[in-house]
Amino acid sequence: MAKSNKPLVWGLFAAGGTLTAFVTPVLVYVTLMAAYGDPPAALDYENIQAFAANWLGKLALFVVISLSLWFAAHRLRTALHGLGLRADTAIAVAGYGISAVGTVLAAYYLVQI
Amino acid sequence: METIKTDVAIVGAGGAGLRAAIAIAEARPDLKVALISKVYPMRSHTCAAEGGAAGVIKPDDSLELHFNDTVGGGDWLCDQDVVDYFVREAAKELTQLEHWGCPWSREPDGSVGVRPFGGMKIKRTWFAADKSGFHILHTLFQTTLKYPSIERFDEYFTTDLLVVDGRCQGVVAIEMSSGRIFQFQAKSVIVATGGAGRIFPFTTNGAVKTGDGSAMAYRAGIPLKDMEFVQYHPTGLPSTGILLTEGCRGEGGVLRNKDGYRYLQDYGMGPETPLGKPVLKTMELGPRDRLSQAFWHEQQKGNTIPTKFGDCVYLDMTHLGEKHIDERLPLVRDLSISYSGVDPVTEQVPIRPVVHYCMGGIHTNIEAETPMPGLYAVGECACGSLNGANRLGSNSLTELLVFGKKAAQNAMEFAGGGNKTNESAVSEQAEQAQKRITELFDKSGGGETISGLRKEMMDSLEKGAGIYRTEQTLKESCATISQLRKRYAGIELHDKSNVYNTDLFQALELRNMLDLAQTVAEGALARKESRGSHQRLDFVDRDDENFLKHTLAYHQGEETPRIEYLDVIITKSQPGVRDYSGGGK
Amino acid sequence: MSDLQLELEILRYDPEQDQEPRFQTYSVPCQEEWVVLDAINYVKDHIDSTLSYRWSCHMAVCGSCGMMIDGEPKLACKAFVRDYVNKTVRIEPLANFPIERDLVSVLDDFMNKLRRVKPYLIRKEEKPLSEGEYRQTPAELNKYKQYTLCINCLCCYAACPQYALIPEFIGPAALTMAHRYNQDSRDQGRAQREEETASHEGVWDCAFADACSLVCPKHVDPASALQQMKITSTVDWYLEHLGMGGKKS
Amino acid sequence: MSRRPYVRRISTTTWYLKKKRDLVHMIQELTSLFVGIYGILLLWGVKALSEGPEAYGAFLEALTGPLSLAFHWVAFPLVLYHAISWFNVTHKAMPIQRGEEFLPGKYIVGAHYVVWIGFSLVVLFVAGVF
Ligand SMILES: Cc1cc2nc3c(=O)[nH]c(=O)nc-3n(C[C@H](O)[C@H](O)[C@H](O)COP(=O)(O)OP(=O)(O)OC[C@H]3O[C@@H](n4cnc5c(N)ncnc54)[C@H](O)[C@@H]3O)c2cc1C
Ligand code: SF4
Ligand code: F3S
Ligand code: FES
Repeated sequence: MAKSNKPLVWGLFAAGGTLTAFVTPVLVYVTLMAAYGDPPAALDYENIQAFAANWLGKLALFVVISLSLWFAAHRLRTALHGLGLRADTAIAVAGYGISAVGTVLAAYYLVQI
Repeated sequence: METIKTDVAIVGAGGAGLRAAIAIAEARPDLKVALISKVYPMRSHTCAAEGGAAGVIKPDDSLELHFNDTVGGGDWLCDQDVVDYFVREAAKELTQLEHWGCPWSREPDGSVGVRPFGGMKIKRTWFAADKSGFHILHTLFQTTLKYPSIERFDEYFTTDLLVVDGRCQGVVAIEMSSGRIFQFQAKSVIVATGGAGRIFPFTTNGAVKTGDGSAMAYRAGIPLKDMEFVQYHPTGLPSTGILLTEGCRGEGGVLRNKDGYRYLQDYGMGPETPLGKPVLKTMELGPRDRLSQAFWHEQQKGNTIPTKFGDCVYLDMTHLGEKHIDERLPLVRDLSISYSGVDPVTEQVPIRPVVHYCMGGIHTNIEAETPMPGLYAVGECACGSLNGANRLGSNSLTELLVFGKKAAQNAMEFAGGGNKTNESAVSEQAEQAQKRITELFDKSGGGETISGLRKEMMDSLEKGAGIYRTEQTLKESCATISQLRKRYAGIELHDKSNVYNTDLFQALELRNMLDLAQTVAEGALARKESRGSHQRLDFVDRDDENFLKHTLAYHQGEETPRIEYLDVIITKSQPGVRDYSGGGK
Repeated sequence: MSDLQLELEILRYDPEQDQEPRFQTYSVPCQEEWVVLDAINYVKDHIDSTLSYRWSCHMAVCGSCGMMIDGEPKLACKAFVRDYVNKTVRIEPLANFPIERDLVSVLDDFMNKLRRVKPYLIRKEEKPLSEGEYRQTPAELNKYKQYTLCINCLCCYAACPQYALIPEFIGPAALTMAHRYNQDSRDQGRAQREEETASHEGVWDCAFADACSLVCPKHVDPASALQQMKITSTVDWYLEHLGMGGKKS
Repeated sequence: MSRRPYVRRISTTTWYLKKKRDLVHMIQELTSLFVGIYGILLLWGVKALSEGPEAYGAFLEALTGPLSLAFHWVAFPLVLYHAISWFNVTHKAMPIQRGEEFLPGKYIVGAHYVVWIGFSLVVLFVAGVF
């Protein structure tokens, strides 16, 4: 029996699950306020720009974005199987592909700031 | 009928059968082993053993002490050459099990821990919490998966031994899932089918323990030895007969009557020991037969507690503390809460004696050989006379291992001995066995029910051949069982399916149990003395003059068995007084 | 005599008679202390001797009597009738396994898988018996002890949605047994076991549904074993692929 | 011969509707969808940020759209649920043994909750929510 290559993505999935559990709820709350047209001060252009200009800030944003994507891609792969979709390879390629592209884009945009 | 050819057929995949299988696979990977069992190996009743397995390992212990405890515990009905061999091999086998991964409980330094047990003068019982048998069974079963030469036949119900030219050359078994009948042609056969506690109504034994192998051997002409010796365990849960291990008392639990009095001191097992400081071979750590008998006397005196499920006394562990109980007796706590609604950490648990172990069984010697060439027996179905008139707790798990290996060594040697299977004669016999099964299957019109006959048998044995016996009660049991054996002809199977027909298996088991029940009652009637677990109110003393002998019961067809006697092998310990008072003076 | 009445709706299937399973209802007078197994035994002994099912120990240790009771995989000998009074209890063989007959399911799949994960101690070098036991401290014992408690009742397979969807999945109990040996300080066989356990059909088919642990009557917590195996397998995978002594034990 | 094991088929598309436990599990799995979409939303924000104040302003403006509002309302409870269900089982994947005993799972879970709530409060404070 060949060993699975899932570990390649599973580490990202597990890390992503943990990280997003800590940060995503509060972030959604913050942008929810923005959605009501009442963004907190941190979302003002100057503040967020200053945050993202700092390399620590860049790193934080990069990690959150990238791991959110990997986490979701991997978990949805199982979920979609559970919903009866049997095109596992296609789903995997699409999901992981989006995550990879998202990761590269996130890095690219962040470097621009 | 389909034929399977093998070198060694092992019937029974409990602790004994599995140990034997591994021994053959290790030593002779070229020999084919057919491991046949009516249940998946891990369902075998070895899994229920809680307390542990005895073997001398600690520096304060010695082989001689283990020997003496065993022989005295067995009321000198043990064959001493067997005991001697057993105590020497015990620790080796338990260490072997450790090397196979058995999760024995440990001392802080990482060595194997031992606990005290009833009738043992020194702590020498290896244990894996209170699930020792469970862990032994699973370790053995899982280890067998290593060996390709062991072919398992799970859920094959063995019905007959195939005996041709005075030699055992195979067995007949029904594949339970399909009803197909198979003949296993083997060069040698090991029977390891476990005990027969199910002949009694109130027992710690699981549903599989119907003594099939013993009955098969018995009908094939091999005598059953010492069948009248049936052990009652003093601490069973009243509603179900579930056992609370002797480890409860080993860890410091005490027995109290309805007044809270530790009554064992009145029955030659005193003086009373301080609470929480059990002294070996005294009071609660006396042997099982004595403890169960003391219960009976308390009951006569009206000192027991009446419950819906019969009279009880209390097992008090409340002084042990939650941590200790959870570490050493987790299963006991779980069982008491689940099945009796009593938490031993805070309350005393009502208990009563319960049928537990058959000392008797297929007659074997120190080599695990039966009198029939090519046939070996080991485990609770066998009587190699290690246990005599009363088995000491924790000796039998070790017995499975020591003699499982021994039986294997001899069986493989015999298998390699160049005996040719007489195929046509074996097949012919197998055909006959098949015919008997089909006849039972097709029979109709009888008015008897399996459950009805079974209940009558159980009740009659309990009444006549219980903790205390008399000529009159025994005669009644003998008569009833003899009747029941005749009435068996009147049963009819309602289930006519070939697939997993438990009606059929229960019918076959009932027949086996009836045969064995008869040897118990007849053996007890003939033994006019009291010894170990066999206590007669009309012959209260041990009679070494006439009965320092093994009973051998021979099958006589429809008739009652023929009883013969055989001398006990005594090497170094002359019969003496069993003393359980005050630290084994 | 009887304290309560129980209606049992038992799945019946005799392949020689029935095209497909059907249900048969029995009314059983029960005692308060009874477990469902006692009620089923009552049916067998007094009402209908053709009913087939497995049982032996009646003390939740042999693992024979796992079945669906009211839709949940349980041990019949540890499910109390008092929890089901005044309603009809449906009794079916374990879900996710083929039905052999009545309440008896076909367990070959599990038995084969168990063998595949090599559930026995693997050593590079055996220690001679004469040198005594392997030392193992109580802490080292506790590290894997919980996982030794599995009685192979297969309730976890009946509950696991992934096993239902992917029959090739090695599944909770067998994988847990591999973990039990991996965690044993005496064992050196993890790399060998990973050939199976780290395959697709091994731990990677587990979606951490946790149902296995919820239904396990012995609190083995297979879900925890499987997640821990995923972590170690991931670490091992990276070590192997980064060329760092891939064959670690 | 006489054997004919009966295989019960399950629906591969609707099985999880049969049992509450399975449904809950499926919902847990699907929370990841919202975590993922939110990741893309963040990516979009970062892109806007990298393009200057105007683009960023447009991004904030877009957030107030009905689709965004609806997404946030659905996503918020689900990502909360993701967090809770994730933390509740962390001790299983990473048990901590100290001496002989394992640290009871509730401490590990509890510690995660404490860190989570603390972190969230800090973020809210820094963000100027209060
Ligand atoms: C509750 C309990 C607690 C105990 N505690 C201890 C203890 O602490 N220490 C101790 O030393 N001893 C203890 N004992 C005793 C000990 O456990 C048993 O004597 C021992 O396990 C018997 O093992 P065995 O291998 O002979 O038989 P079993 O384990 O009973 O196995 C019998 C095997 O034979 C097979 N079989 C039977 N009939 C047939 C057939 N017709 N066809 C095919 N296969 C068949 C069965 O399938 C099974 O595999 C205890 C016993 C009980 C009941
Ligand atoms: S893990 Fe639990 S549920 Fe699964 S087989 Fe083992 S004991 Fe049964
Ligand atoms: S239920 Fe199944 S999906 Fe995994 S956690 Fe248990 S094995
Ligand atoms: S009968 Fe043994 S587990 Fe239920």
